[in-house]
Amino acid sequence: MTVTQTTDLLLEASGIAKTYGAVVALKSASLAVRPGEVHALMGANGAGKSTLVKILTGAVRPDSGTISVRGKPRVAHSPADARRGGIVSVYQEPALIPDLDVRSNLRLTETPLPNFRHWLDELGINGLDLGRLVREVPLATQRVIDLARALAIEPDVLMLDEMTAALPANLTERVLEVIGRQRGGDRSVIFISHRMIEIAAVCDRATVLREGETVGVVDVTPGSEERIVELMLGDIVQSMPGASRTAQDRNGAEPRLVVRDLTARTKLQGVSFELHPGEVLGVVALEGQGQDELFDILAGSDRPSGGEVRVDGKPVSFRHPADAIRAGLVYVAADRAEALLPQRSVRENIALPFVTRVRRWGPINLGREGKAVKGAIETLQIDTRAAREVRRLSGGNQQKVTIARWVASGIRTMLCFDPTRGIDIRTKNQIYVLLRDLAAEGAAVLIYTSELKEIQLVCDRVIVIFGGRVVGELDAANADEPALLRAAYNLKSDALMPEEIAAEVVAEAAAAAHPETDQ
Amino acid sequence: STPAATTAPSVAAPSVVAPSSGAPSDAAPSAAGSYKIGFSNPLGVGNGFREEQLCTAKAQALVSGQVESGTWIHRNTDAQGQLSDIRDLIAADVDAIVFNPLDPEALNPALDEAQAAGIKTIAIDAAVTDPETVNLSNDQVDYAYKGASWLFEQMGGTGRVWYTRGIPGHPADTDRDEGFKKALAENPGIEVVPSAEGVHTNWDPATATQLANDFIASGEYDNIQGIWTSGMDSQVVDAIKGAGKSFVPIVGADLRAFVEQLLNVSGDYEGLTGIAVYNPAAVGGAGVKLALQLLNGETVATGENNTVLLPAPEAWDNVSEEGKAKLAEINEPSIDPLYPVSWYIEGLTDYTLEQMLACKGPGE
Amino acid sequence: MSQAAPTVDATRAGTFDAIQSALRRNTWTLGLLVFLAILLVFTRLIQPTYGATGIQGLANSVLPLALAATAQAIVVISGGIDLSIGSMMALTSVVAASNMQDQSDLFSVGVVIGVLLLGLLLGAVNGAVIVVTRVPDIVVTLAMAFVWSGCALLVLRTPGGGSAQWLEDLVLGPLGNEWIPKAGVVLVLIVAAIWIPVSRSRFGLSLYAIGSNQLAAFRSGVSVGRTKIFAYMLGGLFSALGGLALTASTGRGTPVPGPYTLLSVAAIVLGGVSLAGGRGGVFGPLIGVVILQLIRTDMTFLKLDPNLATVAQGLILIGVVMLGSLLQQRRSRA
Amino acid sequence: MRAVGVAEDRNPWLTAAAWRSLFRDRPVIPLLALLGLLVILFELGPSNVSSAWAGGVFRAAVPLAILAGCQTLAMLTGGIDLSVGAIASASGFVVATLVGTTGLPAAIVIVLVAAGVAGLVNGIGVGVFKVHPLIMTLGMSLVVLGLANVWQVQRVQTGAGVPPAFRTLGSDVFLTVIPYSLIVFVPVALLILLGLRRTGFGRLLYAIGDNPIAARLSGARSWQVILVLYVISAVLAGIAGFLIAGLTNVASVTLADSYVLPSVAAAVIGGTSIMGGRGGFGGTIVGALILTVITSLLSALGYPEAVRQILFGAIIVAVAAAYTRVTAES
Ligand SMILES: Nc1ncnc2c1ncn2[C@@H]1O[C@H](COP(=O)(O)OP(=O)(O)OP(=O)(O)O)[C@@H](O)[C@H]1O
Ligand SMILES: Nc1ncnc2c1ncn2[C@@H]1O[C@H](COP(=O)(O)OP(=O)(O)OP(=O)(O)O)[C@@H](O)[C@H]1O
Ligand SMILES: [Mg+2]
Ligand SMILES: [Mg+2]
Repeated sequence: MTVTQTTDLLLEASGIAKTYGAVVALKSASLAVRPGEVHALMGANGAGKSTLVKILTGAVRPDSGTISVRGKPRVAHSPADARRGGIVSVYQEPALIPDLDVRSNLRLTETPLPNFRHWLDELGINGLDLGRLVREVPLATQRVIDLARALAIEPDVLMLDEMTAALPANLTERVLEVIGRQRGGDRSVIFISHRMIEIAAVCDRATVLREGETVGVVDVTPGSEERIVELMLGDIVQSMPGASRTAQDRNGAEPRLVVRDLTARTKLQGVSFELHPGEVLGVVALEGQGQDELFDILAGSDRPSGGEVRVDGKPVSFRHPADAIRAGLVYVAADRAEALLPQRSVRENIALPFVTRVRRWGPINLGREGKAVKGAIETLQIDTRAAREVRRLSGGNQQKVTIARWVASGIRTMLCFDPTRGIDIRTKNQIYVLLRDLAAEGAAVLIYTSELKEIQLVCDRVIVIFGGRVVGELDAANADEPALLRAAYNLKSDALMPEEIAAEVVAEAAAAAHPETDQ
Repeated sequence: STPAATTAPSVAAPSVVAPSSGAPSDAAPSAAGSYKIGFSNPLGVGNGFREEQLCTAKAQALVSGQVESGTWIHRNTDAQGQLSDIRDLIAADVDAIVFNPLDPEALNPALDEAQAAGIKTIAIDAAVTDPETVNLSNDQVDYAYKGASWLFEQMGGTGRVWYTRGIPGHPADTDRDEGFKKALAENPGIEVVPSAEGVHTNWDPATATQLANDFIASGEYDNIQGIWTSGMDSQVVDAIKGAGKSFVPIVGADLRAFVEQLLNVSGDYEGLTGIAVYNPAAVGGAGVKLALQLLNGETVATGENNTVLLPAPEAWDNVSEEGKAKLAEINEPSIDPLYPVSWYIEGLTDYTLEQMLACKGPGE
Repeated sequence: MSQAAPTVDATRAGTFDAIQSALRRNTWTLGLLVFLAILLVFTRLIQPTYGATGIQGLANSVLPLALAATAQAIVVISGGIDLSIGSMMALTSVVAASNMQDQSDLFSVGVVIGVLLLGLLLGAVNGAVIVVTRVPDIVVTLAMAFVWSGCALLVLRTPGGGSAQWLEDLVLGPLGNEWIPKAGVVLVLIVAAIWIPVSRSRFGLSLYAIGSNQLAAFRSGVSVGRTKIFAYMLGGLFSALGGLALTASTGRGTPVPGPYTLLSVAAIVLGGVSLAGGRGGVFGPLIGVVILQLIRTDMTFLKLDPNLATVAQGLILIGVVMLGSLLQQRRSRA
Repeated sequence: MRAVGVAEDRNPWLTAAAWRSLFRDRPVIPLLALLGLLVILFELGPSNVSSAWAGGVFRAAVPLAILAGCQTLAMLTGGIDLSVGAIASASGFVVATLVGTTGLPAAIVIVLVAAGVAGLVNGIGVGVFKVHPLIMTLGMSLVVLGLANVWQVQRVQTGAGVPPAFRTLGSDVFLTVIPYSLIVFVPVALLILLGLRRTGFGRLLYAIGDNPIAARLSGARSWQVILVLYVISAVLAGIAGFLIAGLTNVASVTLADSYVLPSVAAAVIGGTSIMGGRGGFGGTIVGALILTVITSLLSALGYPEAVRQILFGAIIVAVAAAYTRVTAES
């Protein structure tokens, strides 16, 4: 009481920066949480939300920035350290040890058992057998256990990173209820979710991150969603070369790819669409609406449980990505970690598909390969100064390599899953132009993107997937961001949906997205 | 082919004597006997001496007519492994265990257990300290002493000797070291390289060759005047020849490959002088015979340490005419080059050369 | 809107469920026990005299490998692998034998304690090098296998030394009843005395945690590096116990490592420990060791070439792992 | 248009980055330097470097290098092949026992086919059943070793009959420096070196080891690659077994056992990552030479086996740690 309290904030962070190799996860993030509030952390995929949470809980060291708790500087050196300081997180990925039973997991974190039981009951899970191995417990229950465990410690600041994404409706409801009840005390909750409706239901304020920077703090009131979305998206994209849209002439031309009633367990529920040569078809969806499964099936990594896929009129059934590639369906993964050989050269990465078939195992025609690779590098304007090891390339160049691989071997149909994630505007433009050029040359492109503003730049047409179903189809001309966003959140027209209906839709979507095979 | 018949009668050595091939005919396999013999050899699978030792044991068991079946454990292992092998033999309810010990003391607990179960235990080739076990061994001290004395004499009592040994800690290796040191003490002008402790080949031909190659490659070979080997002789000779060096006098065992080198049968070993000291692998057969004697209640006279020493080892060089003649006699072409040519011990074994080469025990 | 029954399937607690889940979790170990029982019956059939002596011999034969397998199991559970166990056993064995020879009982007790501390130290070095250099476990422990066996040769160039009589008596012969081998009792006591408290402690949980999912463990507040070093220290401790067992049963120290490293890997895989870490325990591997030895014994009884036992061990090893991965693949497909 | 790195401005030899990239991109050069240093030590120390000495070193290094080549190939895919020792021993031994009855060419063919079958089983286990390569090849080595022992007992031979051709090939030296084993080694080495760099198969080895998911998404069927890899490894091990039998003039069932760990060590020293995707045979050859020279140096200096082992271990850890450091992502 002698020292003047400089702040009444519970947790304050400012100027947080973090880079992973060439990837800038956080540039300059700040966050101020008051006691007794539920504070939303918002941002598009890859904005840096999870990274910020990890830094606040000591799971990751920041490169720079200051953090203070109740006005005193405090940097957690490990999650255990943060926990002692009263900061606990439920991370986006489950943090339970799969091979230990629930009880042991609780002992590991020194969680008081009665408290845990109490919160578990509150969260709607009764009679959980604590002797069960975590890996035998359904994912949704794991998430709730994770939450109950965090609540049981009674932390000052509780962070929930997309905790509700994997929960069915009734559990989501209980979770939101429990979180809502935290309001007003001297404890706070930091809540991350992509579901506006949840934000609106429990949060007091929202901090919005964009590309690693805090771009605004908004009081959550009815109608503030639009403002948040606006902040998340940032300024309207600077002038980009208008993609030359060829006139569509689908008459007579056979569709390259026909998908009919495709189902995949609970994730996809009867998806149908057609993709024509010369066309770029966009797919828009929130996280986890079944787009991953759709692309995995088309790329031969996963098998559908029903429905039909036809390529050039012939029904196909892929058992391996090699089958899809032979059928002319090539796949550009969003996660570069899945697509690249990080320790190999640009050349080897690009030339990889050349050699995969057994009869191409023999000597390589270096001249021909070199020419093809060089052509692709030029087409994509890849900076090859660090060509000896792909992992030393910048993120954008790495992404170009994953595309160049298919450009070099000739593309008929390309499946691009968020190909511009985390790359700069110039590179994005190059990729857009490339996709248009490919289409102009007769290729067909199916592209999922989390950056809605891309849609109008590259696509001819767009389908919106929600809860494993195609819920809308728009022409590029009508697919401006607000429209797409609304469609993606399955909000009809400009008006907000009545809350109950929205909750139901969200529940349905979540149930569809419920990944029970994980772990 | 019965080459034994042609060479054997002319061998008139006083100690280790060839039986005439007809001699054991009275002991031709009769109806199966009643005893069960266990045999344990813990290392040297592929080593000619050890292989022949196993074959002589099998052959002796066969011709004795008293053995119902044999359990032959012949594998590479350590002392702990041999302990477990002997315990397996106890559990298999054999009447006698003939074994080549890996260590003079390590096996004692299992040997006590065997005796408690009424099983006779016979150590062959080297001795154990267990008082109840009958040791049947070559006089390894004398073996080493004979060869070393010859070598030092050849060298005129001065110069450097490369000293290669067997398996560290093996009883036979320890005894041979004693004999070597005894001869060394009598020849103060001799210096041992690389050290007084010598180098260990582990009685592994591959290791021996490797050591020899390294030794020659390091240039040290050019500074020595003699080599003593613990039976890894032909490998060293071949290494020297392979390096194109001239030979120095060498001591080896009576392995056929070495005998042939000494005789220069192939014509490639001009200038090689050496001596082959007998180390009969027939100790395996003799061990089985001894075991049966014990089982039949015969008394066996043993000396110090409950040991039956084989007749003093013979040694023949290719310097004296007599030695050359002897080497030519004992060179038995049907024997594998890495087997010792002393495939029998007069009076202590009864099988024929063919039976030994067939390497089949009772019921096999 | 709120439904009556939770959609999430959460089993109710109950003794029946508890037993069931305990059974399910230990299926492999139980299966091994059944297999062992069958093997014992089979042994008795082919060798009607197999009895107390056989059991005594069995216990004495498995002791060193059993301790080695325990060491390996602990390290593998924590997500590593230790290829230096055989060398550590050789080193501790020669240190024990060379210091105990012709010494008083009291002194030899001191030596035993010293050797156990040495084991902890060797393990700590292994673990620390892995944590500090971030070189894969398999490379570091392979290299350390050279180092430790070199050190063993520095201590004793040839087999030698001696063992205190009490130490030999500790593992030799029966305990009261002729069917109860001291070696077996000692083994179970040692393993239980060390492993049960460890596995029940938070540290034991951390071992499983870092083997199961290092990231989740870190986020659960486990100090990954320290736990890893502790795991290797425990491995070193059990290797030292294995070395002492070698000294006790042979009365000597042998500087050349026996076949324990690779056989310990075989034994733990047979015993249900996942090489990926996080799964298994030490009792499965102990049964695995007994099975491996009994197969060899049976081959002796059947008068089969003992080398066929080696073939059988290899085939069992491969077969078990193939079966495991087949089941795994089926489960993930279902 | 693109600027070249900053290092250009300064003396490239003086920057830490330049050294880092040297180690990272051309590990063979520092390794050769280490080798040179060892040779100089030898010259200064115990003895003079003679052509005969060099010949001896080469001769001893050749089989080790071939076996280390097996490890290199396996390690590139993130695997390891512990069965090479047993397969090499068995090959040398079985040829020696067969040559009398079948003649040399037939014996070689029979043995290499048998080795290939063992490798095929390895490959099926690792590639199709996804058994951990360590376990699979360890189990296989037990099987092969046991079978070779059984064969030995059946044949009642010591395998003394190492064919003279093998002896010449394995242990004779031409003009005091050039061992005849180079006749086998040079083609094998060229095949591996070129195979890794210039063939689709080689590319796939790296790809599978570096990122199996990426390889799969690019259309590679890993199991096929792994199957062929272990067959090649086993056949190479068989060939190494012939040379070892020739080098030692004996064939025994445990002939090459002592080569297994050094073969892994040589590959690790040569810069091949046990995690896969990085390395090559050039470094491995130098690694094998380094180990052989150290052995020779220490035995010439009269150091006991103990010191050699400790030094081996220390070098492996030090070199592996250095690689881990320089190749870590910045
Ligand atoms: N360990 C890592 N290594 C490299 N890059 C990383 C790592 N973790 C995160 N990133 C990158 O940092 C950026 C921010 O990631 P972060 O997980 O914080 O995003 P997010 O806002 O939580 O996104 P989402 O909504 O998809 O969860 C991304 O581009 C991501 O690829
Ligand atoms: N470790 C490295 N070694 C060699 N070159 C490198 C290394 N890291 C980066 N570079 C090169 O430096 C350039 C800049 O890389 P950087 O990763 O900083 O780009 P960036 O601004 O993040 O671009 P992007 O937005 O595409 O990720 C790239 O051309 C890259 O190839
Ligand atoms: Mg970047
Ligand atoms: Mg996130």
